[in-house]
Amino acid sequence: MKTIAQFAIGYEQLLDAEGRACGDLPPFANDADAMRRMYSMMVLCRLFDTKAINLQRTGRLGTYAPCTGHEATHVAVGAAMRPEDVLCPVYREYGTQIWRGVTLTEILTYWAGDERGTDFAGPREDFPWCVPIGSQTPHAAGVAMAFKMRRQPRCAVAYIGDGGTSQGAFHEAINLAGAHRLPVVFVVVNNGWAISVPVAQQTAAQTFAQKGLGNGVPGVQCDGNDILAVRKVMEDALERARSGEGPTVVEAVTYRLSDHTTADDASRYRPQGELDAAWQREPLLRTRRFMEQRGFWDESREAALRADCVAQIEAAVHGYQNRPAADTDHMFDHLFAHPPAALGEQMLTARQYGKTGSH
Amino acid sequence: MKTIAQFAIGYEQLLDAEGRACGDLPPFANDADAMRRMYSMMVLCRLFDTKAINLQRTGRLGTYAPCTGHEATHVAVGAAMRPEDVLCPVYREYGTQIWRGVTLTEILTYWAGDERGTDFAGPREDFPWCVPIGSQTPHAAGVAMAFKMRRQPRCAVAYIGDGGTSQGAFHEAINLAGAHRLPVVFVVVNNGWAISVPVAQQTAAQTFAQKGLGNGVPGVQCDGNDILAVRKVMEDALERARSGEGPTVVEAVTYRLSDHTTADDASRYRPQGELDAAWQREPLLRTRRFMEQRGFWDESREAALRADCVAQIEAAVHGYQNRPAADTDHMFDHLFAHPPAALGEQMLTARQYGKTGSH
Amino acid sequence: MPRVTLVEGINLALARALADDPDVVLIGEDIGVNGGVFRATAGLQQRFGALRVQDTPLAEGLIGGMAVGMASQGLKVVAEIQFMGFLYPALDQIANHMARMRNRTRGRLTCPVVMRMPHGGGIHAPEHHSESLEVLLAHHAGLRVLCPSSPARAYGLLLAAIRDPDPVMFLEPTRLYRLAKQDVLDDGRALPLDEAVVLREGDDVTLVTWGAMVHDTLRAADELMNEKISCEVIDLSSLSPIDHDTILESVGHTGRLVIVHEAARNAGLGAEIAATVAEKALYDLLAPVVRVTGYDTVMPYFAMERSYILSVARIVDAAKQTLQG
Amino acid sequence: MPRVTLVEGINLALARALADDPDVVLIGEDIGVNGGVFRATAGLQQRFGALRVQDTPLAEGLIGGMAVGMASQGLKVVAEIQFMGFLYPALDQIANHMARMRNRTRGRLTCPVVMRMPHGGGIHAPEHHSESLEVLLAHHAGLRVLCPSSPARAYGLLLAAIRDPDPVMFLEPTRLYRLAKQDVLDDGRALPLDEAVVLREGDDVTLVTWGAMVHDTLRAADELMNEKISCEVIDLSSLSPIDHDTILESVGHTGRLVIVHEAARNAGLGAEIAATVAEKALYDLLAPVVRVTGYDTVMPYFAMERSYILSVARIVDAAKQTLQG
Ligand SMILES: Cc1ncc(C[n+]2csc(CCOP(=O)(O)OP(=O)(O)O)c2C)c(N)n1
Ligand SMILES: Cc1ncc(C[n+]2csc(CCOP(=O)(O)OP(=O)(O)O)c2C)c(N)n1
Ligand SMILES: [Mg+2]
Ligand SMILES: [Mg+2]
Repeated sequence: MKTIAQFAIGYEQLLDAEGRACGDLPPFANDADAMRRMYSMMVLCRLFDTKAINLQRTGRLGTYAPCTGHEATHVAVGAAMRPEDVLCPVYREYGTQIWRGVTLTEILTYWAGDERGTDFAGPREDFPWCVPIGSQTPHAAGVAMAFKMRRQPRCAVAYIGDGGTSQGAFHEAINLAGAHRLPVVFVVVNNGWAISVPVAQQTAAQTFAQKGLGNGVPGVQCDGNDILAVRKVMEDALERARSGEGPTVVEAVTYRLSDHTTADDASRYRPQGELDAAWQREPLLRTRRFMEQRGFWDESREAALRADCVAQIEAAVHGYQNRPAADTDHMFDHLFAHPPAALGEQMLTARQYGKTGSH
Repeated sequence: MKTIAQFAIGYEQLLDAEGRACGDLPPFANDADAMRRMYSMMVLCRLFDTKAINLQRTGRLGTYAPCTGHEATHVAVGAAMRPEDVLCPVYREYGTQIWRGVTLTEILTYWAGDERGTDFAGPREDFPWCVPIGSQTPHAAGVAMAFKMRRQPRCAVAYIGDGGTSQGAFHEAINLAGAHRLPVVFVVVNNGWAISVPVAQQTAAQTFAQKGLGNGVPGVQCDGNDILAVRKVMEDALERARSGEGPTVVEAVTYRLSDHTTADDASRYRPQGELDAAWQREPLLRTRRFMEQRGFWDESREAALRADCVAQIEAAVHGYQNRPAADTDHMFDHLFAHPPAALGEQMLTARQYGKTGSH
Repeated sequence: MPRVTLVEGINLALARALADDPDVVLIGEDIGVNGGVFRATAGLQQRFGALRVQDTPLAEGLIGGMAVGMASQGLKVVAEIQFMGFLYPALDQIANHMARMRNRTRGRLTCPVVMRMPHGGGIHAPEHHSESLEVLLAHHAGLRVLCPSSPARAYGLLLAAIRDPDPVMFLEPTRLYRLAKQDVLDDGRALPLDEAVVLREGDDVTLVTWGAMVHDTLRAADELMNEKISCEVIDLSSLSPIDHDTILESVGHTGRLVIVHEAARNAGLGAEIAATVAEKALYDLLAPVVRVTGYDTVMPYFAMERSYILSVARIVDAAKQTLQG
Repeated sequence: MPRVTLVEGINLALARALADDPDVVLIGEDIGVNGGVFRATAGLQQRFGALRVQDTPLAEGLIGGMAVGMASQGLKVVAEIQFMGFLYPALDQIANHMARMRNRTRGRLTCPVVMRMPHGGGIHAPEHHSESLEVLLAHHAGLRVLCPSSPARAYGLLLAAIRDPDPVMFLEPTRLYRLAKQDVLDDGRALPLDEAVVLREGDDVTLVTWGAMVHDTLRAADELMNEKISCEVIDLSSLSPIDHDTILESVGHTGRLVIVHEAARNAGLGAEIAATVAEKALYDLLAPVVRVTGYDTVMPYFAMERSYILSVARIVDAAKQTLQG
């Protein structure tokens, strides 16, 4: 039998678990400001996560999906994207979103079960959180199709989890993107688990980077806790996309250091040893060490950063808790640009019986 | 960047377009009877196709999906399977079905819009034709899951077209099969077209054999007009499956020498030159030449075969045209094992107004 | 004024929309060179290019999803689903995203998408090619659902659908695609949304129907007229929202209501109409409402479709029944 | 006799079915070690092994499709869809295959599948976790649709569903999973299919409802009783087929009908009930039928769900309205 096609998947790592450079560093790694900005955002995410979990535990927030452990991936993707690009997130990629302008208040408002949280003042064209797993990936392909049709030098970025790659929609989106060489990057955040299902049960694929091969789309894997590697790989993929060479599947290997959501108890299914080991590879300390080695960072900067983050978070919580109340018209206001007349009657009924339903 | 995974797709061809052996022949290729049986089935399919198209053109059959050009693939798959395996076809793989025991009368009855055509007297566990493209592939995975659970040494085989591979369901099925190493083979019949959409517009994938790589499932491509190659590749894949090594994606590269269905006019979208060229690679003559070279076949056998096929087909058409009429109860008889009482009333209405509806 | 079939009326409207608005994009399976399996998009790719009239890969879920993405960028996507039985894989995108994007983002992102698809049986097609699934769409808030009954209405409603800034499901009665021709002025005028149409005025019974059944219902009305029974025939046209006012007004006048639809009876859209009358016009009713519908069986393969699809005779008998009741 | 919650009743029934019949297989997302996000399958994988209680990849379409394949081999598949909003990708398999396999093969291949899924809102869950989509299933012939309202009914109906040789959609009222406990005898006895249950007899108004709303409706009946209005409360229980006889009989007695459901009003299942009454019991009606339902909006994010989900007050007012009409 002769061989008619061959494929390879590369792996990128630039920073080891101790924060030592272990590859050719990209320019931004030597840019103190750039590195500080990224690290600061990672810390903000980590502290925000703790706060949000705390709000949920104390009844002041609904179910919340934490991001602890994913900060390097999320922030690096944000840093690699341009403001005019469009993001199609899943539900926990706050690092990318905040980088792009989504506010902490909006995030809290969303998880409080309030649609106003998805009306980002910031990246107006970014998609909101997407709960039906996988269904955001064709959106990104469609956005990229619009960019292509209009010859705009913009890219779409879709996130998806390791579990999400089992959804057919993901493959359909990749296939379209491949066939049309669309400017889109699919970022698979492989955090080891889809709620209780570990990667090995989800798929026989050795990597998630290879998920595009069947549809003619190349892939690359990187250490998702290595902010340099993720940003580098993303910049390359975005550059490829922007220059008309088509889509890429980027796999970022990280770990979900939290429960799946605050409604989940990971100790039911996840070995403690695995979690402990994963903490050894977590992204914040690694980045900080790298910056300290280069003289970009020190204890006093750290203290100032943390104080600043806490203040930001407090302000956001305050803004969130003091947002104007929504009345029952909220349910009807944005269903249609031109609402059918009959809805008016129901709007009146809703006003009459607001907040009396079972729960 | 280091390489962490590599993949290759092989191509199998054993017979060139002139019917000359061009590889290591498998044992069955030297078995005159085996070869005659396969060739005879190919000819039967070709003649049946002509007849069915003729019946449709003369108003004696509904829309029909021809198989001309696909005979080598279809018959080889049938020959490679065991009777106790289960087939999940699409809609044009008559060669496999007839090999497994589906009758010509049943096929005609189906295309006459009569459910009784799918009540195969023959392979009782085989799936009927599946119109919603792609949706048959998870069925095959499910069947294979049942085999695995019951430790039965049986395999499921799912067909899918080049166009069908764009459906997410196909990838979902492959992924499950890979994760559980299920005994299933996915046969992609790449006939160049999905109605009017050529392969190059359907996907960026260089081959369809690689469609499983993203889900950790190996693939192999073969010349789908080369009955030796298809059977060999299928036997290997089925053997792999049966011995617990898991699924394979087999791509058979052939060509749709007909319109998509009798409701289609391929001349609207398909270059005549491509069609003419494809006829040079068609499977029947090639197989016959191979057999003649080996002394397995001659003109008189050919004449006898054709006469026999025509007689079989005539008998089938007769059986089909003289099947008992169905009454309106037909619509209600097999909805449920235990039909809800209320259906009875509707059954009476249907009796009263049978055959009066618009059309 | 061109005399055109319903499918040609659709073609005219699509051409007009593509010519008028550079943001209009057509996507679907085989809609390009092939012009669609029913020829609704014939000639459009040649005229407007392969990006504005785009063959998609074979995946309805993708069609729905890419439409959402494209629409979020302000493109007006007109997507074709080849047959209504293949709508299912697109429902997730339709229900979970199209219908909700405006609401969930408080108007920040919108979804100006038209999903066109054949509706109903009667053309001797294979399994899954003859479905009437309007209720699956109509039940979802955030969508409009339209179903034209003539070439002119197809033309005008499709333009209205494309120009509406929200998602519209556009069901095209397969049986009518080539049934009859009508003069259609290609003047770019849209018909109003959300309105039922009284096709024929009458005094004794109100007959409400839509799509292909409009024709059988009109024939039934003719037959009934021969027996001096005067029917008011309403083409529902907008399957969601339903123009209940027009129906209620008619029932207020006739006191009798027959609802005719090809879809299965159980939880069909006819139920919504009957229920609303039972709520809002009970005292107008001189006789029980009658629904004349498809049976609660799966749509049979086509040899049986004439027995599944309801007949003029059934409509006539139902109307008479209301006059006895 | 164990005192159990509704979700525990389901767990008991599943354990019983697995123990009784080696062909019973459970599939779904996170149903294995994790025991399901609502713990309906807690402990079952430990007891019956990882093949009989199987975590699937994250793909609802696959769950539907593999269930069809497994069932064709005679396995009795009980599949869990994690939340009803994630049902959409499985609808193609449910409607185009599960519901049709017996019919299209004339009984040669069958589809003994139970699709279990949470139904309804009220638990402060994120978007898409609170849907009431029964009508999408009920409209499809070839399926049964059940919705229990108590631990004992959940236990008995689930056993009936699993033992039935045809596909059954089993909607579990999320809000009731842990609401209250009830004595449930784990005796393997199934409840009858296709039957509504009169939970409370009464003379003035018939209240028909199902699932979680049964509880609010009973509370409304209590309140109404304080005002000397006697309600007959019917738990529909079988959402398809609907046991119209039980409803018609009750309306024959009371002359008044209020239908209560959480799902959106337009083309909701309440319409089917009202329509049937308007057809078959018009002359029994002393007042217009009233439907008390969800609004025709998308299910809002949870901060607004108390305003979306209808209240005891609305039911009470509706019943009173029928007494004035
Ligand atoms: C279509 C769909 N099915 C099921 C769910 C329930 N669900 C929410 S998150 C999740 C697991 C996702 O895992 P993964 O894709 O790896 O993302 P992660 O949570 O690890 O970031 C599941 C099953 C859903 N949201 N959507
Ligand atoms: C879900 C679905 N969408 C659309 C169709 C209509 N359709 C029937 S066959 C076909 C093309 C199939 O092409 P391919 O998979 O290559 O198979 P081939 O016909 O070439 O054998 C299409 C679009 C369908 N049957 N099912
Ligand atoms: Mg994950
Ligand atoms: Mg093909």
